Amino acid sequence: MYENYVLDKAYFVKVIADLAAIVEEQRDYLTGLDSAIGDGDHGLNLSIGFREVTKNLGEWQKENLTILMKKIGMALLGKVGGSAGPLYGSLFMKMGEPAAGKDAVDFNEFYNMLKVGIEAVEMRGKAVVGEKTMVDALRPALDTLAGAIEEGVEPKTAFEKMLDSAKSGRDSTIPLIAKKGRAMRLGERAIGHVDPGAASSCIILEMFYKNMP
Amino acid sequence: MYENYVLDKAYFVKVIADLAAIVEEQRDYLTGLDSAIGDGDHGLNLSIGFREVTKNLGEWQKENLTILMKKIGMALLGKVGGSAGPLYGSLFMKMGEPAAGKDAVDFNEFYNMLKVGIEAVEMRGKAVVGEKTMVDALRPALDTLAGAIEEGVEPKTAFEKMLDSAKSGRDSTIPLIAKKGRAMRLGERAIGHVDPGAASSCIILEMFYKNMP
Amino acid sequence: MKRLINDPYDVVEEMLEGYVKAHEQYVKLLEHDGRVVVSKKAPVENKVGIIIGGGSGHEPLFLGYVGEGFADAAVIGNINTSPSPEPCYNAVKAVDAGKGCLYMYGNYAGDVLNFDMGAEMASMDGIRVETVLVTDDVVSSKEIKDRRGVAGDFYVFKIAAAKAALGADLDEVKAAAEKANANTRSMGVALSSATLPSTGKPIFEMGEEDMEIGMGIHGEPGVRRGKIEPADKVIDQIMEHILPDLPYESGDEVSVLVNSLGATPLLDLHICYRRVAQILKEKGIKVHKAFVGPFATSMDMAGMSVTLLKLDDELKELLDYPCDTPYFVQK
Amino acid sequence: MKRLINDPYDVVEEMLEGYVKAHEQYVKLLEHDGRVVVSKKAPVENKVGIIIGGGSGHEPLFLGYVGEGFADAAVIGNINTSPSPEPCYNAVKAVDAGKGCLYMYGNYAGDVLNFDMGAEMASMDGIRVETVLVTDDVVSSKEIKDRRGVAGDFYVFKIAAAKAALGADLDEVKAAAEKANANTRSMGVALSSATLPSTGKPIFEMGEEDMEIGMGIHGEPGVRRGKIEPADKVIDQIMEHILPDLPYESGDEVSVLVNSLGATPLLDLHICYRRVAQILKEKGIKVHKAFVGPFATSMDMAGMSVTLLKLDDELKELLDYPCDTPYFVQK
Ligand SMILES: Nc1ncnc2c1ncn2[C@@H]1O[C@H](COP(=O)(O)OP(=O)(O)O)[C@@H](O)[C@H]1O
Ligand SMILES: Nc1ncnc2c1ncn2[C@@H]1O[C@H](COP(=O)(O)OP(=O)(O)O)[C@@H](O)[C@H]1O
Ligand SMILES: [Mg+2]
Ligand SMILES: [Mg+2]
Ligand SMILES: [Mg+2]
Ligand SMILES: [Mg+2]
Repeated sequence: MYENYVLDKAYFVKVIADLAAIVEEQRDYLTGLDSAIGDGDHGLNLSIGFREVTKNLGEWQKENLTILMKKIGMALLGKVGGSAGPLYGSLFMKMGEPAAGKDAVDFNEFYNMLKVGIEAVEMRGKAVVGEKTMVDALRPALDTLAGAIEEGVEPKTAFEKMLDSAKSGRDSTIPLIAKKGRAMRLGERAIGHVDPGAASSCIILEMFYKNMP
Repeated sequence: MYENYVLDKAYFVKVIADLAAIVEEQRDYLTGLDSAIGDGDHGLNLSIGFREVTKNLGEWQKENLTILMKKIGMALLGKVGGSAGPLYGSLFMKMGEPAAGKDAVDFNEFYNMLKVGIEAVEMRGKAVVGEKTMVDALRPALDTLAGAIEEGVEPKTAFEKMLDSAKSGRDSTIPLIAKKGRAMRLGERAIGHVDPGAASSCIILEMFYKNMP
Repeated sequence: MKRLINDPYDVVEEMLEGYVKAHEQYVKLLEHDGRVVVSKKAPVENKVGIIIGGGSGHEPLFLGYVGEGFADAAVIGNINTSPSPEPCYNAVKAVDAGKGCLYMYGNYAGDVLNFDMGAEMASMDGIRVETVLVTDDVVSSKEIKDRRGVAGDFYVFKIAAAKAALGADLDEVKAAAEKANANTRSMGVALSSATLPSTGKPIFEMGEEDMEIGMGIHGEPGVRRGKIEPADKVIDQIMEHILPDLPYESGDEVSVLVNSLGATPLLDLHICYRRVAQILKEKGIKVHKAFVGPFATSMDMAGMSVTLLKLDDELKELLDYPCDTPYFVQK
Repeated sequence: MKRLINDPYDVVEEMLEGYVKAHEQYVKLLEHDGRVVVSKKAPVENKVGIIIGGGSGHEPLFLGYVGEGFADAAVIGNINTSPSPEPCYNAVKAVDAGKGCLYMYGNYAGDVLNFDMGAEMASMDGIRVETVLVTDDVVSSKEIKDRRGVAGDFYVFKIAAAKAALGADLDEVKAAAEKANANTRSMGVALSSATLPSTGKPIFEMGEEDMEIGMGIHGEPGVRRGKIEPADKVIDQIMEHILPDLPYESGDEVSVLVNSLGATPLLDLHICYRRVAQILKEKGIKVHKAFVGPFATSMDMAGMSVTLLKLDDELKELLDYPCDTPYFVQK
């Protein structure tokens, strides 16, 4: 089943284009979350990065998936800065590797792309679940997807479970004290607020889900 | 009649004490007027000056009227600064001269005190009626008092007329463009506002009036 | 906006106490007059005394420029209020080295009244005191002699002080100050009022979208209120007023001062400077040296001003002359 | 509060364009990387390269301290946001003179991520880059290594830069920076939020009577919100936190930095400094040198911080070492 479920370059390009659009739309929402427990720039930072991506996407889509994702990641790394730049930069740069220079991937390969990308985020940021970061959304999401694949769940449904899991993970950050990032200096005052990076991670996964065939 | 109408040191001391009290009370009103067309400090400036006067009044009342008024004027000159400091400083310093070292004055001498004081304001500031300054209150007031004395009006009534005239003069500043002081840079924007110095001049004259026997 | 003060009646004295402690290597208060900030080097032998002053609330103006190669003394008034005559006089007594003194301050009625009385007192002691009023604010009046002084104070003071430091006599120093003033033009905009220490409230209210064009540094209203605009548009308007006023023309060499009125950050000022530089380049006017920062403020007022000083060889040399004060050091 | 900018997405680039024009005698942008401000004297022969950096919106930090005797380069991020790795790397390439480089910046997760990647890239070119994180903010964590850097940046950068200027090697320069950091403690209060250029709105709302204690310079919330108090009370609280933390004790000699977060005027800062000086005197702590002004800001935020640096002979010499940059000149 998974070998026949193909995600081609057009899919990835569409996901990225939609992502760029939704980042603009959600910019002030994300920035608002970051105002509460950070420095109020998460939405703007992503917007700066994805504007750069949008500017070049027409050009870059000529490349294979590995290079396309790498260029996207490099643009985020180069333009976003802060914590989100290196973290999301690594996510996208690394995601391309399992695509191995191809123009399309099957669902197994797609899973590997996500796995490698999310692990790169963990490696870079050294955060684990429960520290009130994007990892609280990404790690459970990846585990859920792995489980669903183990059970042989149909691709789009499997991804839906993944997304649900990401959202629960995002919401699980609300009662937490932060142990990583800017919010860690806040102590108890961070309690009661969603982590902005967990929220943006859900938005990213949602775009992958929405565009699945 | 005027020779028998005596104003003694106790009267002047009481006027000054009341004046100091009312300046505190009206500080924010005067400052408000100065905010509209000046730099918002007229009330505070006078308050700083009269606080200094209050601090020393107990000591100074041992002196004769000439020295008492001079000390009051010097304190205003030294503490108020701005335009009001030299102008009101001159008013009080000069007022003492016609008292000629005495401890009480009759109404003719009192008129001379006001005359010399107000002329000193005019000399210092070089303003004439119609330029939207304290002179718009002081000059007509003095002229009215002179007229009333000419007509032989009873002292307190004469001074009442003087005060009315000062108030009309104050209100006459409302439609004016300023030709002196900070407000002169405002041009047409000064129209519609009372001149703060004209307002404080009325307050000063009012204290002289209220305490008259 | 909120202020960090104690009793509003004590702000000036407490500031001065802090100031002379913080910068004790440079300045002291006169022992017998707590409203005169004097350079520790004053009186300087064989030098004309340079005395500046005015109301408080414009820091680093005036006291920040007292030190070597700049002013010998600053006379300190209450907030937004000219000092009284006595400290003006005491400043002369403290810094005069036998060559006379020059008073320099912005052209405001209150200051003229008080400094003139100070000068009269000094002349009774046989000390010659001359005065130069700064009149750089182009929008404050058509007549130059009626214009008020704003950030241009900095240039006029700096030039005259350098001339004095070079050993010139009082007439020459005064002439240099007058030449600098004649070559200086400024205009500013305010985006918010300053907060008065006495009331804790803004001097005046401004709408969310409003901007005051031609605002002075005491919170006096400007020539008109307009809608707030992008930085480039604001600078375009300012330059349209300043450039033809002298005029500044192709081939001229100038110094530019982009001044913060207090709360406007260096970030914004440099965006503004960028546009000023573009316009000057278009017009063929060369920039010799630029200054960007809070040089003459109105406490926590948001806003900025642009000042141009047209240079010749003499003014250039005097502008570049080294000095060392708490708020302006030049090698 | 209102800002004077154009398109919010262009603020950093436009500021930099204005900055290098205004201060062209001191600095330039790297030709191939518009986010690196380099001293015109760099690379300086036989000198360790001093590289500082971080988000924009803290001016004059960081770029204002690039010049002779201070930093060789500043790496510039977006507003409140660490720069990305490439300019960190490009700065090394531009200023390394064969003796290696020292990165110094405030201890923030984002900055560490990006600068570390820059250092990795440099090490692949065989250039040694060491890092010292500034951790002066006493209220940001109990653990010193978790504390963030605020105005203490100024002291740590200044000391290390002077050590480098004296010809020390990378290990010695790093040791000097670490010693300065170990001897530095800060704490601040905010009275208002900064206005974000992107939204034109404050990052957060504060009540008319509120004050945020321990606020960082990015607008991160502080440790607690309290009622606004008179300056002396605020300073008393700050000093109660700072003094025992190192501790600073009778007989010590310190330098004091009273820093404006942006909109708080010099008037208020000197009232605050007055109280700091009183307390230090009571405690028998001597002040070698004081700095009062906007050294590390958060755009138009109202508020201030106090920083103490405990000195020994070496630190004193390094602090006093002359330098010449657009926003800090010392003779
Ligand atoms: N070490 C880390 N590991 C994973 N995620 C992190 C880490 N540090 C911060 N984050 C994420 O980054 C988000 C903040 O991103 P952003 O606001 O763009 O950066 P900055 O904190 O530098 O302003 C946080 O909400 C958090 O999810
Ligand atoms: N030349 C002048 N002659 C008479 N009165 C004047 C003159 N200039 C100013 N004033 C008066 O002074 C008042 C302002 O006083 P104040 O606010 O204390 O001084 P400043 O204008 O220096 O702040 C004005 O309202 C006006 O009545
Ligand atoms: Mg953030
Ligand atoms: Mg006034
Ligand atoms: Mg005034
Ligand atoms: Mg950030």
